Amino acid sequence: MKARTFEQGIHPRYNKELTAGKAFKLASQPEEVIIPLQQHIGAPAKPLVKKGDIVNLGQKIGQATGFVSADIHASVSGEVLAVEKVNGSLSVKIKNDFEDRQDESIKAKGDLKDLSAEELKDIVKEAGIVGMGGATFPTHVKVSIPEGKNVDKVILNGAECEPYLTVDHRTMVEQAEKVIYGLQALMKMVDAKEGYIGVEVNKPDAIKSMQQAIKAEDKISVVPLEVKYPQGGEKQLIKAILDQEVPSGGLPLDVGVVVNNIGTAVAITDAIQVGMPLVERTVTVTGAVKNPQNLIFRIGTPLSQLIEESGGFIGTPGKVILGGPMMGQAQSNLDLPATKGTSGILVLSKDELGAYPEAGPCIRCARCVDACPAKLLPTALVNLTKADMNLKLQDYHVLDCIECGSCTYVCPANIEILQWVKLGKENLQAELRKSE
Amino acid sequence: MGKEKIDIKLIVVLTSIMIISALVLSLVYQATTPLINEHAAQAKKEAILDVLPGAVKYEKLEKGGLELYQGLDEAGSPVGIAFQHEGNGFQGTIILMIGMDVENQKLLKVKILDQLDTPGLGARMAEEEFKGQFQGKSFSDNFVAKEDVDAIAGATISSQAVSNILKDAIATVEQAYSGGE
Amino acid sequence: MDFEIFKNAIPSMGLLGALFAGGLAYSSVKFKVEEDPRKGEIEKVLPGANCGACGYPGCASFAEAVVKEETVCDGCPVGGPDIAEQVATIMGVDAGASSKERQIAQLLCQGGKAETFNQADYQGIPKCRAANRVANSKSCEYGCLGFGDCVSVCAFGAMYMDDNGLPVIDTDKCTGCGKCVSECPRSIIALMSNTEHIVVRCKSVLKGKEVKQACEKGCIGCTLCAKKCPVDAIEMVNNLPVVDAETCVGCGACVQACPTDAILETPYETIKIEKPKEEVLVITEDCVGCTLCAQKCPVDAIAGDPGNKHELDTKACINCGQCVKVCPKDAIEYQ
Amino acid sequence: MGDLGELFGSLVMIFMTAAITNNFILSQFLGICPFLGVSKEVPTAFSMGLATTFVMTTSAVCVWAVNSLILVPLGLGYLKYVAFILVIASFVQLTEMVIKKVSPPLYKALGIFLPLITTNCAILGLALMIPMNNYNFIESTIFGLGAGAGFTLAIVLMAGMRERLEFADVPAALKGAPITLLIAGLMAMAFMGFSGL
Amino acid sequence: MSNRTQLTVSPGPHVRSKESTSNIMFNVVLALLPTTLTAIYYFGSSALMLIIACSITAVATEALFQKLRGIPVTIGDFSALVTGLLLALTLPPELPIWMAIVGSIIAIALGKQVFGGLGYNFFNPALVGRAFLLASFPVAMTTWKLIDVTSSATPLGADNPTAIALKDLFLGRVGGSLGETSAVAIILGGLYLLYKGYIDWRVPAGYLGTVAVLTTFVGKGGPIFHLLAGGLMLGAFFMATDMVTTPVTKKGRWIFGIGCGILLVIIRVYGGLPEGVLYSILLMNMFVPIIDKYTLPRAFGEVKING
Amino acid sequence: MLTLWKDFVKGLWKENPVFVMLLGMCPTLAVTNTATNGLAMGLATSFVLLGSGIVNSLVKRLIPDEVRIPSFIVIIATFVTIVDYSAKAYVPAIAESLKLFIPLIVVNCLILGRSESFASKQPVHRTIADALGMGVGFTWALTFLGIIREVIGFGTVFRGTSLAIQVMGEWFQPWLIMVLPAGAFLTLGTVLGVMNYFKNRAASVKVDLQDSTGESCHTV
Repeated sequence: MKARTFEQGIHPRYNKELTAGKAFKLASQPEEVIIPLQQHIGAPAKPLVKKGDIVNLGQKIGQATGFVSADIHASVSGEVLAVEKVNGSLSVKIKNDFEDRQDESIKAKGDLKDLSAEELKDIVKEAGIVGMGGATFPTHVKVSIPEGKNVDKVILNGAECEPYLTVDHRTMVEQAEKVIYGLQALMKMVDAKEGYIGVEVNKPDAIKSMQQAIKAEDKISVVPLEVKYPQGGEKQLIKAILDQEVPSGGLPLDVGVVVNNIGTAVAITDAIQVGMPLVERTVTVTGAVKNPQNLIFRIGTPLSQLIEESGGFIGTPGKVILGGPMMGQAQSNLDLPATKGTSGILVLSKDELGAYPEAGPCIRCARCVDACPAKLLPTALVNLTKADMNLKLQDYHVLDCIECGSCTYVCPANIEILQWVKLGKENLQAELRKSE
Repeated sequence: MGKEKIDIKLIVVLTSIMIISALVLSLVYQATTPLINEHAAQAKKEAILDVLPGAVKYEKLEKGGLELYQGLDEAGSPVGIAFQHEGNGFQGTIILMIGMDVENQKLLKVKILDQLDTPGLGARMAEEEFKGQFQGKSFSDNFVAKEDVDAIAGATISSQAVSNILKDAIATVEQAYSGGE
Repeated sequence: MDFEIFKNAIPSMGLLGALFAGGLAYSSVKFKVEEDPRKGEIEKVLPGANCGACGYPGCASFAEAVVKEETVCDGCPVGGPDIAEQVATIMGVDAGASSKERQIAQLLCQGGKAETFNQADYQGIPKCRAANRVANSKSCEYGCLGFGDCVSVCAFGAMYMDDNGLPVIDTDKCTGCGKCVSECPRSIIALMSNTEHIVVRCKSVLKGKEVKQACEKGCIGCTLCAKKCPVDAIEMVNNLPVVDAETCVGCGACVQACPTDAILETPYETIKIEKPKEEVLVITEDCVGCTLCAQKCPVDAIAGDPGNKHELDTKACINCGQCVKVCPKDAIEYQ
Repeated sequence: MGDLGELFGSLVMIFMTAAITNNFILSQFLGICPFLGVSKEVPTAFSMGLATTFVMTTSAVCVWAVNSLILVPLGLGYLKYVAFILVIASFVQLTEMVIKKVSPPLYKALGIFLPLITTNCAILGLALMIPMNNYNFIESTIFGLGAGAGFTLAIVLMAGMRERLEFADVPAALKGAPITLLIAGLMAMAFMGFSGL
Repeated sequence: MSNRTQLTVSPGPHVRSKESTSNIMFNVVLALLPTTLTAIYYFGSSALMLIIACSITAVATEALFQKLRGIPVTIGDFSALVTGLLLALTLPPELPIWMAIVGSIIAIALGKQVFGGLGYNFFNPALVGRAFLLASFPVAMTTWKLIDVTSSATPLGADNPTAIALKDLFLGRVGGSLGETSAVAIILGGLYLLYKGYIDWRVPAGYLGTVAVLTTFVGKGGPIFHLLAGGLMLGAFFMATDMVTTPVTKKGRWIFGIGCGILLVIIRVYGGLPEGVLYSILLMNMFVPIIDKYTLPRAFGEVKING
Repeated sequence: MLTLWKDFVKGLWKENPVFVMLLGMCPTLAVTNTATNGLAMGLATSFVLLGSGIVNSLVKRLIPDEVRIPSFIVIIATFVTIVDYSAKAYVPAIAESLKLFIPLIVVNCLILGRSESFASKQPVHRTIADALGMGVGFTWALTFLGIIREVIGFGTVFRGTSLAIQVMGEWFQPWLIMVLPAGAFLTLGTVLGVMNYFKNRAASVKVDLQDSTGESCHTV
């Protein structure tokens, strides 16, 4: 079967061999966790605890405010040290007593067959599950299908096209049953008839493992995908698997699809089978660290500790990136905690980075045009943004940019295309708001 | 505003300006026309004598509806006829004065009276190097630039245009002669 | 002279003239389009910067709005009273109560290169709004990023970046159009009336210790200013003083009091006030180690184990006197 | 049929010559002012081009009429500048008034350019070339259309380039008119490729 | 305060491809090597002199202009060298050196730097230089030195095109500009660039294809002659593909290539000039902004919702 | 008197119609292939400018708005016709080389522009000063461009007249492009660019001066 894919895109070096063969390891628990009350897209949660409170593992410490928001739970048991702003975001600091006293609310929710779609959605909402691929969109919102929309397919995103990262890969190899269970739960929630799991063909063991797991299933199929970035982009994935284009400005819902990450499916499984809310997740710690590996950590563990856990830096660290090298974010402060959205910690050494290349003039080579998976004209977008012609950006569909960074990756003139485009998007949106 | 009356002043002013202008220009025209005509006639005479080597005077000649000029040498014997002909050049009309020897079926000399072609290129048609080559050219020649006519470098079109006008002129004159006689 | 020529020329030209003049005259009546002549006049008067500060897409649209009486004559913040008056004259009304009071942009940060440091290297487009989207590279997460976005949007040349990496606002040229205010991603430029005398030039809501680590001139929330204010015009909100312009008399006591120079007095140039540090606080032997002072200290200058005598780091101390107030044993005094 | 074909051929020739080979702007220097002025944006330039084409075509017709119905029969060739310019100026002004009243959207799109066109030498140049070339009624119309098309082509191309120029790092001294003229020079150089068509 | 910088923060992506502007330009120079060597082989020292003069002048002019403007000198990106070299390859071998120098100065100054330098020019700088020379010194620019052929002009100017052996055209044993003669050397370089992905196949394909199709029906000599003769190969592979002066969209590149082809055939067959590669490309260069503007690719998912 | 002098002088440099105001571009580009043409065109334009300026200034009050442009332009056309016929009668050679561009003086934006912006508002004597200044400014600008183009394009100055000078030696190979349309655009563009360059430099020097002395160096 030929690997399916979308049009355009790029082929960066994947560097997944660093950790692809390494099974998950439990990271040691930190002395103190810092749990931000906003680890998701949407409104921050409202704190339910105050300084001095004693909390249990899995206890809800933050209440979602509004629909697009997610609950926050304690990832260790212990005493609340403070509820204060850390790096601009209100957080709960808990001193770990290492007892792992489970909260009484944690209990198995029953069999999937017996649970209704509504009950399942409530379980997801109560467990504070968000998109684990890094986008951290609250999952219960995603599975709440608005009136009039009909969803018949659920896609699990196992493409993992970000270089370096291997968490989804390992999850599929090690926890195939949980993945399938989660997918079935998702299908039940949205009343979908078909389920797909898209996996890039560079993970043959994952494909094999998943195929093994769906043997008894006729509604679910595993789709091998071409190795190309950004294959895991929601819209690109749908295009590859179903050959359908999500309309500009629309959502996967508009073509009857819900896309979720492999990790999300596993988190749902845990929430149903064990009743444990989202208090730990998996992360690939890789790059210039002595022992690159895949870890399972408690949410709120400081980044520095996870790096220490992996043997510490090799040489002088240049960049520490949360997520992958394409869409991840460089950090300036390693005391900050890893959160629900932290799928990777990538260390790039100073030597690897080299000197920062000065941006030259655009030579109109059109590499960005040929790479853009959204088929935009990045070079024109940069020019228009620079010239402050914000409304014109609309004619060039700037809002369809998925911010994958392919344009910047290929630019021979080293122009920060993506950063300009993001600015342009911001400008246009501001302009549109003004004219409303 | 409602209905407004048409302003008669408008009409009066513009009409009188036109009338005054017409008056002034008529005077200027009258004053200058003789001079202009004289220049033109002078130029024409020079041109005719120029293209008919040996001629000292000329007389007008009507043939088949064409206006031709018969050149006469000092002895009063005809040396050829001059014919003014025009055609499209590279940029605009080219007007030629052509001297020809109808008896011997060949061209005598060509003068460019007017042309608008590219200065430095097509405009070099007025140079002897180019127009000189037509001297003695037979009526039956092809008049194709770069073949039997040496084109001006970089201005093949202008060269061809002149050749075409010449060819056309020959045909016209021959027609007149054959029809007239 | 041949008069024959006139016989054709004059009548025909006259006729042609009459014909077209008639046509024009006819159409000028028949196809007349009503347009308020005042619109054009107003447009001529306006500055023509098309800056949009008035809320209309450009000067022409503003003029149209004025004529249609959708907006007021002094709606052009750039033109100021002069232009407002001229517009009003065209419109035939008074300019209204446009007094000499006007809005001026003020920079609410003093964290330049000298006062702060970079906790990380920023590599990317040298624009504040771009840099603000990646992880914070400057020591103070509330402070000026220093790339001068505000300067680049100022249509009136009223701003420039100084050597310390901070924008400087030329208050004479500033028209209060507010472009820089909306451009600043860290909201450290604000429009203020030129009648406000006291400006708190810090936006950091962090606690004193953290501010101290990040910036030499940040507000540490010590509340000295509020205490020293003779008219109680200063209130502390979110670790920052808020000056009530109505009550403030502009005496400058708070400016004198501020240990970090975070409050400054206008008019507009940075006034350096030498702060005499005549006295030093010390903890006497009476201290019983109740930790109250250490808890209160905004800059964490007091340390010690519970039950034991505490020590005061005179270098870190800012003489705010909070500890003196809170000490149950009166064990802290000025020396 | 042959005659018709030949007629058609000669009309195409007139059109192409006016539009391309003897492009009004790039080889005859007629209409430079609007070419430099109204070429900042493609849509505006295109509107200007359309408006000019309209005026050129209608002027060509009017001028042909005035010339061959009044001036030539009466022997008043020397009055042609005065007569032509009067006709053009009044006609344009009339058109402007009418459009303004009848179709405000059209006025917004094209009408605002009309006053600019009155004093556009391209129009008078065109008018003077008609008697010079002895064009008949149809030829005059086609000539006007061709000249207008050529004008539109040149101004739209220029506008396209100037739009992109907004993003370029043009030396300060060359900004504005100088760089526009230099581009026009390069365009004229490229148009030389059409010479002799 | 002290500088306590440790980590670097930057927007993503944090990894980049190895490509750089100078890299690309250097590869273009490499690709021109076979053509350059052929030129020197056929035309000897005069060709070598022209190539050296043009290259040095181009680079020097660029440096001087940037110095005058007080902006960083960027001759290290090889783009000026490419322009100089390409210009030299379009010149007749016997051209006086001073004319070549003038052309090279014009190419860089007028063709490139007045617009702000690399990336901003509309017209291919080398062609601007050549067009300027051709307009200024038409005679010198159209006088060809002969190798061992008897024709007095380029093949396209020849009286009887079919008389020239296609094999000679292919190998370059004909009169013509330095780099125009040997189709095989040009194709070699062109294929290298195509292989490396530095040029888009659509432009040469559109250009050559259109010429081939049209000359099957019009003009003398037939398609193969027209493809091999004159500067078409050089133009199609090295001039029309110049990134800066061609459209960025795929559709636009088709239009560009086909447009060049149509114009070339019009000029060669109906026009007053023997060769039209230069003008066909310059003319299409003017259209590039417009083409780009109106050939926006359909953005992903750009459909009428409910449509 | 001072006003008049100012009206006159401004056209020479500060408000030069060609180099500063960019008026009358068509003849500027079209007829400057030789110095003679430039000079002749300049003189012809100056005459029309002066004549129509005077008349327009005199009759301005009589003309209603609706027919202002047609009337002005007809007056201008009248003067142009006078020039045209006089030139044909007295200097036929020059008339020949300027051809179409004499009638096009009618639509030279310089003339209508001055009529509209100056003559229609100012009294006659000031209009005369203005027209003379503008005329001289226009003439020298055209002649200057003509000289540049002719020297490079032909190697001569004032060719075809009794003043003709061969500027360049035998060795010189004329750059034909200079006398072609492209050359006209390129020359004017370059001249304007060079002028701006020096103007900008002068301006920046001025600013420096102001900065250092702290006061304006305006003396006029």
